[in-house]
Formats: sequence, C-alpha cells, structure tokens
Amino acid sequence: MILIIFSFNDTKGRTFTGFTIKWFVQLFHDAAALDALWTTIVVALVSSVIATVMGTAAAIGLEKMDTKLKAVVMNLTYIPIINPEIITGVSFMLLFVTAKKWLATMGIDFQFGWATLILAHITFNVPYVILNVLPKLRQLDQSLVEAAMDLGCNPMQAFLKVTIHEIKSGIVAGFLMSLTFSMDDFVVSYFTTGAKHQTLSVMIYAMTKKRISPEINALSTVIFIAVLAVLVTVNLLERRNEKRLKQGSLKWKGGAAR
Amino acid sequence: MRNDIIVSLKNIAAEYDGERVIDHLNLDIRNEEFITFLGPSGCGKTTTLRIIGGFVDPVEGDVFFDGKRINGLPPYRRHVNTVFQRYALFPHLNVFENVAFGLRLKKMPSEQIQKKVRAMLELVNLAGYENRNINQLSGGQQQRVAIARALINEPKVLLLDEPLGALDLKLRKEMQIELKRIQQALKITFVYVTHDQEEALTMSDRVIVMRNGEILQSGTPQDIYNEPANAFVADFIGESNILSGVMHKDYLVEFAGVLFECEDAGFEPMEAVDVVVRPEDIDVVPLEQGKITGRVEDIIFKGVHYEITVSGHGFNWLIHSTDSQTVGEMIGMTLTPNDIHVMRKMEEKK
Amino acid sequence: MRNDIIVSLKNIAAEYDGERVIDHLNLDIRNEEFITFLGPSGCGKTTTLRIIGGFVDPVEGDVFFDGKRINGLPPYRRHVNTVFQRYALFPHLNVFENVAFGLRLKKMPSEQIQKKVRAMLELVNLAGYENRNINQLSGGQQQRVAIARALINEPKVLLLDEPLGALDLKLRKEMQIELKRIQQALKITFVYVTHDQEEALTMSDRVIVMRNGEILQSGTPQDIYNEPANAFVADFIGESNILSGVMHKDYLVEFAGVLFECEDAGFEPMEAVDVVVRPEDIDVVPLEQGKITGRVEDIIFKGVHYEITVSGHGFNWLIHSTDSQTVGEMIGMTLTPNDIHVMRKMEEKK
Amino acid sequence: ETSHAGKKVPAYDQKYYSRFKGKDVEINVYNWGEYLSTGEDGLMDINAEFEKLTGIKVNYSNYETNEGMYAKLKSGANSYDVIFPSDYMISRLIQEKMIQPLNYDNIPNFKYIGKEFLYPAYDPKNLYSVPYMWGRVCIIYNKKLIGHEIHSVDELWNAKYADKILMFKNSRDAFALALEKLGYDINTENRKELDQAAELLKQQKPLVQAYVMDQIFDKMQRNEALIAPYYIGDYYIMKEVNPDLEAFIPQNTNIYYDAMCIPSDSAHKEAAEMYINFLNEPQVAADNAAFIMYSSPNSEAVKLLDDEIREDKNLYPPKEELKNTQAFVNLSEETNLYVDQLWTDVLSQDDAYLDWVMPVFVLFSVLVLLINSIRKRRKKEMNNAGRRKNDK
Amino acid sequence: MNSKQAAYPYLMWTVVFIAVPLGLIMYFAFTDMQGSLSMDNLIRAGRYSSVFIKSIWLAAVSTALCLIIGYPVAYLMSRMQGIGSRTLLMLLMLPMWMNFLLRTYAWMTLLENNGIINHMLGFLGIGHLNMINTQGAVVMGMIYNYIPFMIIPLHSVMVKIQNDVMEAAQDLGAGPREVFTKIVLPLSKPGIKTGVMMVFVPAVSTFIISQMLGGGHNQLIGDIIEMQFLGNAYNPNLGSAISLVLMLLVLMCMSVSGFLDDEGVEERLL
Ligand SMILES: Nc1ncnc2c1ncn2[C@@H]1O[C@H](COP(=O)(O)OP(=O)(O)OP(=O)(O)O)[C@@H](O)[C@H]1O
Ligand SMILES: Nc1ncnc2c1ncn2[C@@H]1O[C@H](COP(=O)(O)OP(=O)(O)OP(=O)(O)O)[C@@H](O)[C@H]1O
Ligand SMILES: NCCCCNCCCN
Ligand SMILES: [Mg+2]
Ligand SMILES: [Mg+2]
Repeated sequence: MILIIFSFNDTKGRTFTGFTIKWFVQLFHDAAALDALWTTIVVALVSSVIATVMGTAAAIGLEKMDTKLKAVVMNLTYIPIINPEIITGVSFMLLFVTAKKWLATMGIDFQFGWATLILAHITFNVPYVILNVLPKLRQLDQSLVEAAMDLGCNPMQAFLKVTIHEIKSGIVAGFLMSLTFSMDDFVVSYFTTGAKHQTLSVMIYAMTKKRISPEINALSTVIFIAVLAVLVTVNLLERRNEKRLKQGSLKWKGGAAR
Repeated sequence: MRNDIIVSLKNIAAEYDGERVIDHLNLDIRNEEFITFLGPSGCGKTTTLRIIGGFVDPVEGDVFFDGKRINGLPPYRRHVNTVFQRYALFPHLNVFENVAFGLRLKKMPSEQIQKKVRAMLELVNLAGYENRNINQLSGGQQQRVAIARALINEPKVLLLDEPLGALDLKLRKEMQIELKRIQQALKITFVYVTHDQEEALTMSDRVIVMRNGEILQSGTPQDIYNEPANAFVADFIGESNILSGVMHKDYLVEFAGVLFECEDAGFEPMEAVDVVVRPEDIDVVPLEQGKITGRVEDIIFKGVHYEITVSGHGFNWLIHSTDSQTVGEMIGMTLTPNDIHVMRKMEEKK
Repeated sequence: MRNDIIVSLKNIAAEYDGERVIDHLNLDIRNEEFITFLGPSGCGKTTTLRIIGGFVDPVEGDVFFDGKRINGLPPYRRHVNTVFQRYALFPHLNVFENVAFGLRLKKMPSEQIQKKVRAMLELVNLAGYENRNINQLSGGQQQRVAIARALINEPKVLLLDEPLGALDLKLRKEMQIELKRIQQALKITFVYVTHDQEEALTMSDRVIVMRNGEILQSGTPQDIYNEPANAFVADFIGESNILSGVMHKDYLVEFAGVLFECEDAGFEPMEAVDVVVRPEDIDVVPLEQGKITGRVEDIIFKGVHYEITVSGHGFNWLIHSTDSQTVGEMIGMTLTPNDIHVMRKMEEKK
Repeated sequence: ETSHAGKKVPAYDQKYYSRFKGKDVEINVYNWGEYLSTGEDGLMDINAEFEKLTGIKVNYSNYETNEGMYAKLKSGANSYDVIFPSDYMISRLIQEKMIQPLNYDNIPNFKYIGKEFLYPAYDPKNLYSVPYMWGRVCIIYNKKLIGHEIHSVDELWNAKYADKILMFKNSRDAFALALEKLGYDINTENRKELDQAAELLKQQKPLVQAYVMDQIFDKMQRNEALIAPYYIGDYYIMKEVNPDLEAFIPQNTNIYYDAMCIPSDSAHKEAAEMYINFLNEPQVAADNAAFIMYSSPNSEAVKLLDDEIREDKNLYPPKEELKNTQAFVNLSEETNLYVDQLWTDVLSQDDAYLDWVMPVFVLFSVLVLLINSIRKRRKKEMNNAGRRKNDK
Repeated sequence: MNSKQAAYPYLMWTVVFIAVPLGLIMYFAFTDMQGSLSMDNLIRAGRYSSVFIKSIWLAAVSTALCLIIGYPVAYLMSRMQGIGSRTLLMLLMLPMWMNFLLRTYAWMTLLENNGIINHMLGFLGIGHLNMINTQGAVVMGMIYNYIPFMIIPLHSVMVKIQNDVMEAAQDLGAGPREVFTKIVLPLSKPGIKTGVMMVFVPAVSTFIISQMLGGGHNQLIGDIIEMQFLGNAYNPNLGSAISLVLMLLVLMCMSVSGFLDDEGVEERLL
C-alpha cells in the first residue's frame, strides 16, 4: 500500500519539480492525446454497450440451453478470460489481417481502426457480462417470471418488467467491468489498433518508447485524480445507500416491536 | 348442477422428462369452493395446480374452464391467478406497485388503479403499507401482498401453492384464518395446496388427498378425518394406530388377536382389512377392565395431552390421553365400535 | 447432591458492544439432563449456550464445569460440544471425515477412528453414507452428521442451538424423536435451544423459559404448562385465554365480570392479577347452565377437536372442544377451580 | 517571400497546397519517434502547420526501429501513406514491392535536395524515395563520470562500465557495432562472421543495462547509464540537458540515410506526396533539422540553419571524413532471417536447443488434456452412479 | 425455445471471434510464409525453450510471492467488517484502475539507479542497489501488477468461510493452528487455484513488464511473440507456433490443476 501511494507521490513529485502546470496545459492542448482519450472512451463505451446487450441475451439463452451445447459455449467463453492476453491480441490481428485480405479481393477496403478495436473489445468483454449475468439468472426465482405471466404478461413483457430488474445488478456489474477492462486494455488494443486512432494505452506505450516527456507524468496525475474521485464518490454513495438501508430496516424493526 | 362447476380436469396426465407424475386424474372444482390438495411431497399437487394455471401442459386429457376447453391457453390469458409458494413478489416494486402490476398491464387509468389497490390492501389488512419495500415486510405481510396482487385481477379461481409453507407456526395460524375470511368475503374459488393435514382440515370445504399422482379420496374435512378411504389417508390425516385385521362378518372385526364389534359392513367374509384407531379414541382403563392390555413404554407430555406408547398384543399403541401413566405399568384399553375404522387394504402402487 | 451438577452458571452477565444481553443469570444443569432454553427471538438463548461453549466470555459471573471454574478456557479445551444451528459442517470433507474430525485431532489410530465413526453413523442412522459429500445430503441428514460429529468426542455436555430450526415440520418431528432417543441411549447432558414451545415440551426433562436475558421460569414441561409463572409464560407455552382479573381474597378471583372460585392464594386483597384459562379447559354447556355466556363467532375443524371462538363478557374466548357448535348460537361455558390459573401481573421490563 | 531567422525563404505555393482543401482527406504518417519538430523552442509544429495549410488531417504515429516498422507494414494490419525507412530498409521494401514509385512532379521541392543525395545506392533510379535526414552512429558517453575521453567502440565491451552500458535494440545497428569491432564489413553475409558478431553481442549482454532506442535520452540525460551508441543528431538533444555528455564518432562508423517513401497500399498518394513536399519546404526542413538536430539533405534548408549548427563538424562534416564510413545495404532474405534469428537469440540467450522439444511438448500436452478430461468425465459418472445407488 | 434464440448472436460471435482466431493461430503455426504445411516453426520454437523456462520460472516466483503476500491480506480483509474491508479493497483496486502502463512506468522511475528508492537508500547510508533492468525488477513489476488478481479470488472465497465453521472446528478441539490448516486453508483452496492461475497466466505471457523493467535483456516468451508480430523480427508463423505452445502450456496447467472444475469459478474469475 505504501508503495502505491509512494509511487504516485513520486510521479507527481517529478511533475511538480520546477515545471508546474506547463505540462498539464500542454497535455490538454495535445491533439493526439485528446484524440486518444476520445478513442478510448468511444471504444470502451460502444464495446461495453454491445457486449452488455449481447452478453445478457447470451446468458439468457445459455441458461435455457441443453447442458452439452452450453458446456461447449461456456468453454469458449472462458477462453478470452483465461487465455494469455497476448495470444488473444495476436489471434485478433491474424483474424483481421485475414479478413482484410479477403475483403480486399472483393474490392472492399477494410482498415484497422475503431471497428477492429471495438470488435476485439466486445469479444473480450462479453464473457465478463455473461459471467456476471448467469449467476443472477440462476438465482432468479423462476416463479417471479411465472407470477408476471400469471398476472397477464406475455413472455416479452415478463422479461422487460420483471426479469431484467432481477438481473440488473449483474448486467450493470458486467457493463462496468467491461468498461473498466476496455479502458485499461493495452495488449489487445496494441495488436488491433489502426493508424488513425490509438487508444490511450497504446499512446502511453509509444510515449514510454520515446524521450520521456513530463506530459506522461501529468497524464498519470490526471488519471490518478480522476480515478480517485470516481472511487471515492462510488464509495461514498455506497456508504450512504447502506446507511439508508440500515435505517429502513431499523424502522421496520421498530414497527415490528410495536 | 353442471353449471356450478368452474374448473374441470378430465383424464389428465402430466409428464416431466417422459416420467409420468399425474395419471388419469379427474376432478371437478365447484364455483366458490375452497378446495385443498393434500398429500405428501412429490405427489403431484403443484403439478395439478400448474396445469390449471397454464404453466404445465397435460400430455393427455382436457382442462375445462367455465365449460370451455383451455388446453394450450397461455397463463396470461386465463382467468386464474396464482399465489406462489415463496410469494414471488417483485422485489423492485413497492407494495402498491406489486398489487397494481396486473392492472397496469391492462392499462387501467391511474385513479382507478389507485382506488382498487387501496381497497384491496384494505381487504388484506395492509392499508398504509403502500410505499413499503417488499423486503421491509414480514413473511406474513408479504404473503398478504401476494394474495392482494393475485386477487386484484378478480380471478374466478385463485390457486394457492402452499402459501403458508414458509411461515412459522404462529403466523401460519393467523394467516389461515385470514385466508378463509378473504375467501368467504370475496366468494372466489380457492384451490389450495398444502401438505399440512391440519391446515387442510382447518380451511377447506373439500379436501383432495393425493398420492403418486392419483386422487385417493375427496371429501369434506370431517369425511376425510372420520371416514378415511384407506389406511394411507388415515395415517396421513392424523396420527393413527393402523393394524391388519380380518373382517369376520359384517360388524365384527378381529385385530390384535381380539374380536371387536364395529360399524362397518360390506366386506367379504374373512377379508383381510386395515383397521384404523385414532390415538385419542383409545380409552385407558384399569388393567382388569381392558379389552386389550399392554405395558406403558413411553410417555411424552404434549401440553394439551400426554402421548403414551403402550406395547401389547404385538403392537405399539399410540394413545393420547389427558391423564398421565407410569412407565412400565400394565394398563387396559377399550374401544367402542365407532372408534374402529375398518378399510379395504390398498393395493400398492408401484 | 452437589455432585450431580455438571454445568453451573453463577451470576452471569454478557454484553455485546457494551449492550447487556444476559443479566445475572443463575442456572445449574444436572448431569444426564435434557434441558431446554425456550424463549422468543433475541432473548439470549444462543448467547447463554455460547457462554457454556466458550465462544462468549461473560463480563460478570462464573461458569463452572464439573465443579471447576472454566471462565476463559478456550472452546477446544472444554468437554462440551456444540451442534450449530446451521450445522456448520465442513464442506470440504465428506461425511466420514466430518465425523472423524475431532478424533483425527486427537491423533487416534486410524482403525479405531474407522470403528468409532462407523458406530456413530450407525447410531444416527447414516450407515452407508460415509463417502457422501456434505452438499449431497438432505437437511435432516446434514443435521445428523452434525450431531454425530459432536457426539463422537464423547462430550459430557452437548449443546444444541435450534438444531431443527431449518427443517420442515415432518422432518422436525422425526428428528425430535431421534434426538431424544440418542440422548437416552448415550446418557449425555443435552442443553437444547428452541423457540418452538411444542418442541420444548415434547423433548425436555426441564424447560427454562427466558425473556430479555432473564430466566422467567424453570421447571418440568408439566410444571411450565400447568403452572406458568406468569402470563407471558402461559401465552408463550400454549394457546391461552389471558384475562385481567382481581383477587378478591384467597381462593376467590373475579374476571370477565364474574366471581370464580380458584385454587390460588397468597395475594393482596383486591390485587390486580392475570388469569389464564386454557382453551381445552373451558366446558361448553347449555346456555342456561353457563357461568359465562357468549355467542359462537367462528368454528374451525382441527381434526382432533374444533376450535371455537366465542364472544361474551367483553372477551373473545378460545375454546377447544370435540363437539361442534353452530355459528351465531348463544352458548354457556363453565370453569372448575383448577382450570383457573391466577398469576401476579408481571412488572414490564424495559 | 517571408523571412526566416533573418534569411529570405520562398512562400508556400498556396495553390498547390490547397488542392485537397475541404475534401476531408486524412493521411497516416508513420515516422520514427523523436523525428519531427513538434513546435517547442519556438520552432514549427510541422504537422499542425501542414494541416492548417492544406486541410489534410495527419494521423501521426511512431515506430522505434526499421524492423518494427517493416513488421507493422508487412503484417498488413495498417495502411500508411508516408513512412521514413532507412537506406537498407528502403531497398528491402522496394524489393518486396511494399513501397511505390513517387510522382516527383507532385514534389517540386525535391529540387532542394543536394546533388550528392540523389540516386542513392538504396534507390539507384531514385524512383521511390526523397531523402529526409542523414547522420552517423556515434558513441555517446558521460565524460564527467567516466573521467576520460573515449576513442574506441571497444569501450562498449568494457566491464568497467558494467550495467552502465546501453545498447541498440535493433539487429542491424547492434550487429554493425559488433562487426565494426571485429573489423568485418557491416553488410557481411558470411554466416561465420555473423556468428562471431552474435557471440560478441552475447558476451556484451551481461554488461548491458538495457537494450533501448529512444529511451536512451532519458537514461543518458539522468546519468542512469554512462555509455551508449546512438545517432549523432540525438546526441545534441541529450547534451542540451546533460552537458557532461560527449560523442565519439568512429572512423568506420555506420552512415545512414533516412528517406520518405509511400507504401504500396497508400490510399492517398497525392496527399502523401504533398506532405513529403511540405517537409522539403526550406523553412520547414530547416526548422525540423534544428529541432531534431539531424543533418538535412535539403541544401536550401541547411542554408537557413544557424551557423553554429551548419558548421558543426559532426553534423555537416567535410566529405573526406566520411570516406571510411559504411552504409547499410539490404541483405539477402536468408541473411535477414538469419540475423533476426541470431538477434532474438542474443536477447533470449539460448545455446543448446533440441529440434524435437516443442513438437513433443505439443503432443504431450494434447495427450495430457485428453486424458485428464476423460478421467474427469469418468469420475463424474461414477460419482453420479454412486449417488443414485445410495439414494435407493 | 424462444429465449434460447437470444444466445444465437453470441454463438455466431464465439465462432467468428474466438474459434476462428485460434484456428488461425493453429494454421499459421503449421504453415510457412508461403502457406505450405510445415513443422519448421514448431521446431524453431524449440530454440526458445530456455525463454519458456525462464518465463515460467519468473512467473512462478511472482505467483508464489503474490500468494505469500496476498493470502494474509485477503484473510484479514475477509475477517474485517464493513468500512475497514471496503476501504482496504478500494485501496487495492485503486492502482488497478490506474493505467497498467503508467503503473509500470511509475515503477521504472522508482527503481532507477537515480530513482527515489536509491536516493532513499543512499540517504539511509545503505548504499546503492542496482534494481532496474534486473530479473528482480521484472518479478517486482509482476507482483505489483498482478497481486490484485490473487487477492480478489482469495477474498471472495474467504468471505464465504463462515465463522461458525471455524467455531465448530474449535469446538471439536482444534486450536488456532489446526483451524487454519484444517479449515481455512483447504476451504480457500479454490481461491488459491484461481488466484494462482489469474496471476500466473498474465505473468508468464507479459511483454510490457519485461520490456519496461527488464531492459530488453530479460526477454520473456511474450516479448518473443511480440517481436515476431510487431517487433524486430517479423515472422508471424514462428510467432503463432510459440503462441500455440504457450496456450497449450496454460491449458495444461489449468487442466491438471482442475482450475475450471470447482463450483463458482465464474464469480472468482471476475
Ligand atoms: N420441473 C420438473 N422436472 C422434472 N420433474 C419434476 C419437475 N417438477 C416436479 N417434478 C416431479 O414431479 C413429481 C410431482 O411434483 P410436484 O411438484 O407436483 O409435487 P408436489 O406434490 O407439489 O410436492 P411438494 O409438496 O414437494 O411441493 C415429483 O416426483 C417431482 O420430482
Ligand atoms: N454478535 C452480536 N453482536 C451484537 N449483538 C448481538 C450479537 N449476537 C447477538 N446479539 C444480540 O444479543 C441479544 C441476544 O441474542 P441471542 O443470539 O442470544 O438471542 P437468541 O435467543 O438466540 O435469539 P434467536 O432465537 O433469534 O436465535 C439480541 O438482542 C441480539 O441482537
Ligand atoms: N530518433 C529518430 C531516430 C532515427 C534514426 N534513423 C537512423 C537509422 C539507422 N539505421
Ligand atoms: Mg409443490
Ligand atoms: Mg439464537
């Protein structure tokens, strides 16, 4: 723990020795950095949304599927999670290069870029959504769905009005996890990025291969503060929620005693 | 009165994974009746209910509702609502919205919903709980919400699958009374499932005793308790002494090596029969007055009565008595003819 | 017989986070006794058990075991074993290894372990289940493993914390008998916790009724049932009619506006008292013979008896009777002196 | 005409540069890191200037080495419009048809390229490339901490500097140093000589703190390392930060020419040519050369440079000083593969290896996987059977 | 019937984006640059067996250290209640949210000869340690980057160990040591398995940590693969062959350890 804080102190320290905010200013004027940030966010958002929708649907289907096929699909699903990242990255590169060549023979120009990044990110994100949603579906009290139908819902309405609420926490967790992994990913992006846009990670990687600019420290500082802010807010929100819940149940206890 | 029958199951059979769990079941449920399925776990009570509710399709036979065949009609098209065993309340909705669920689906105007939901919550004694979260309710309150939610759709038939199974004894007793009251107030048909015989006897107009997907007996609680169709029903419906006996002739049965007068007739001469004697029907008398005698093996105090085990005549007799005895002592027992229930031996079903 | 006492709690107090939950509790547990703590949720039953087991240290008072003070002795040094409410079986070990756990810790030779475990599994009716995984067992079977696991250490005292709480009714009844049998077979002291009064009455040699960390009454099931120390115990122990009354003088009490002879004495003149009348002790008589009269409000058939609610003299009387009545009819009721239990009003504890 | 650093320079040809205005053209430029002026120190931000002038958007990314760039190109993952390979790599790209002939009509500023840089050996007909920068490999060292001047490549193998030596992280440059030390031709295809060079590099390895490219800046500037071979232009950048640094240029050192080329799969060749042309605008080239401190082949630009730079003997040496230097030429495909292999070996250091190891491992692991899954299934079945039996 | 169809898009997806790419690796591994069948790559991959061994060794060391450090941390966290454990978990996650490369970069500046640590050591008079670009630095980087993957599965298993199971063990005569060896340890085994796998796999295949903290002469198998695809020695066929071997290695570890057999892997993987 000390090391973590220490290491960031250090980077910050280096940033502030003499240079002050010049590098921050520069960072925010650096078109490439801003573009990378934008790319990272777009790729993360788009891929997480698609992964969440597809993963949720997949989980629902898988839950109903017969065990053999399900086992096969689940094994495939584990692959992106447990396969070494570099192999995932490399295999995507091979896939997209092959696709590019094949499409070129048909006269279609296909370039590495957002599309490849997003496709790759979706693929390594979907498993996280599935693994988050499946347990929720398994815990889902089937009688809730039946109750909804009993009360007049057709199957689709039952899903929208009941099932989705029940598995919401899984879906949200899957989405957030996707978002995080997608933002943080370097290896897969490295092998699937295009010439036009780079993700932040790829850009940082390139930066580490160049003359070290204090910009990178400024960037660390900015990201660190952003992350800290997000985490603290989430934590505070959670704590408040918890308190509220506790109060709620206390009230209820009081009610029971009466 | 053909008209009076609201649900009718004709020759129903149901299977799970090719295994038959309901076999050629026939049953007519009368309008406004409180009918209870009673039977051990796995006997097919839930399945029968689900057939009526539309969640299970019978592989054979027909389901009629109000005279119309409704096989294949999906649950959301049936005028039947269900109260599920574990309530199955929607945790993301509050009490009001849970109850309003069915009405909202029907796109009823908001004020009307307000009014109806309030009235319904009133009925189940939950007025003022509208905005509570589901998980802020006790088990019994949740149960009431589940009932309100089902009833607000004004079903002709309400199906209740062990609705009180998850409640503790005290609450269960309370809710039994509550349910009965609601049923009588609304004059709706209740089809009720339980495996608790006391509950069945307490609440029902008619009890259906099931075993292995078959109906063993159907009748009023008193019928079932006092005239069980066979030893299984007798045993299931209350604690019993069940002995093998032989019917010497009408009104004379031998069991435990002794001849007894009885009130049963119509058996073959010397037919092997089951004899059922309720523990509370056995009178303990001084040793010399006893028609049967035995040694007191065990006494358990049960509050209202003592449960006494007496061995004698090759049988362990269970006796409920308000007087205690001394373990090890020899006592006598007597039976009057109407304490003795003679029934045909049940052919064992595989 | 000082010698006969195996566990003794002297002036015990316990706190959680500074909040007192057991207050100056005194209790002697006799060897080979089946003693049961009975009381509503949160009254401190578990805490008392944990004090004996060594999981909670009392902030005041002493715990004696076999005459020796054992405050502060860690659980693994006490000759006491516990059956936990949620079994707390080791999920990574199979049935055999769960039961063998304590023996293995004692480094007993393997064959001996084999023999003892098998014998113990035999005792709890689980022979042949040695290699089962814990999660392949039903609740009742798990319960038996938990018991076997505790018993194999040959504890002098076995603590059981609501061991049957998670089982369903039928299984619970079975296990009650099983537990009693085991206790009698092994002649071990059982300290049992439940909040089910029927269970307490059925199984125990002695029942301790607790509330708010205090002992309200301690006695045999019969004592407790028939001579409840106060209205709380009476109500908790069985269904009761509890009325406020006034003791006019010894052997004469007034309640429901009527003077009754009773068997109680030693109260102040005109002292306000609680009067408890068991539903089964009220005799229904023709209207004109009744000392009290009322209107039949409700009748429920309970199998063994009818449960009749009668309103009269400003009170809803609960009556158990083997004869049915007609709803709406006026009836009379009588009470004999020994049906009337007069008790001091309990001072409310904050 | 505008003035630049007090000297007259021609204005941009607005008509030529506005050809793509408003057409939403983007070009992908793939350059070495630290190899284009980014507009600090009052110099021009070249890409921004180009975008402003032409309306063409520049997607600019960097590579570390010729070989890395080649791999990226070869993999087919990305299409670039302008790349900056070095001499030998240009030959290779031409040979493999990975770059395309330029339309010099679209590059009027080609005229500023000094005559001595035309028709280079790597592009004999001068069809594919426009020279960008050139220079020599030198040994950069920290004179203060080492305590004396350095006059030999051998110092890179001097155990005294163990863990303070940096080394090239690309095969050609690294091998060139070893070959120079051995006195061999840096373009040798003789496997024995290459093997010896590889051996030498392996010997050096324990002394080397890190194999780097541009990370050298940081490490030398901050005294993390004491001695390292690199490109002379970069030395000046480092020296600006750390004045203790000195450079030594061996007689027979590698001289390199980096040029601008257009890959065969470029989709915007004309825009790419415009970019190349822009880089050869005298003031652009001058600013660029002043920024990266490499030697520019653009004679007009050189004229615009500060005297201090223009007269620096290391950057713009007299011809005779270059006569012993060696330029890279492309090697045969087999040699290229062989060098790659030796280089990987140097970095991963493996002497004895057995041909059958991996095939056998693959078979073995497949077998293990199979057996294990069968075993598991059997166990599960037995378990189930056992449970069923028990339940009965 | 109806809801099963919901999975079909994903089924297609798995085929196109999971199965086919792996097939391509296989294909490339067994063909040469001209596309004809060949074992050369696999044979050539043998050349790097010592790199494999080194990668496995370094990964194993880091995994072991992660376990040794992470286990007590996870245990303490699992026994803590409410705010304490959540704050700790947050502190643990904090660097995880930081960009991986920036994190490693921060270590680079820390470990440098003139970095903070050496400054402090010098200040304390301990002298100067050569840390950057050593195997130690690589292991350090691996531990730092991957220890959350050890702690999280351990924690999620440990919180499920109920107190009453531990009390039951005490009750049966187990002292603190026995409670640990006989209850806590075996019950956290699935967490150990997952944690070990989740640390070992990325550690054995990393190429950034070795590049940034290893100075390029501590080449690991990931570096070699990267080198064949986007690095200094373009040879995707060889790269695929090495990838294939690496993949099999990982699969084998998993199969032998029965990594995916335990219940609830899913939750622990997250
Ligand atoms: N979804 C199912 N799949 C397979 N078999 C089932 C399914 N549901 C029930 N069964 C089987 O059908 C039989 C009847 O089950 P049913 O649920 O109707 O019994 P029940 O009388 O409601 O029992 P309980 O009192 O335990 O609820 C049982 O043998 C049960 O095992
Ligand atoms: N770990 C604890 N921390 C704080 N308070 C506790 C703790 N355990 C129990 N209590 C409080 O101590 C009191 C007695 O609890 P105890 O568990 O002994 O009750 P109980 O009679 O066993 O109840 P139940 O029937 O619900 O098990 C309760 O008010 C309870 O809230
Ligand atoms: N920092 C940019 C370095 C570019 C050097 N090119 C040299 C090529 C040597 N073969
Ligand atoms: Mg059921
Ligand atoms: Mg308790």
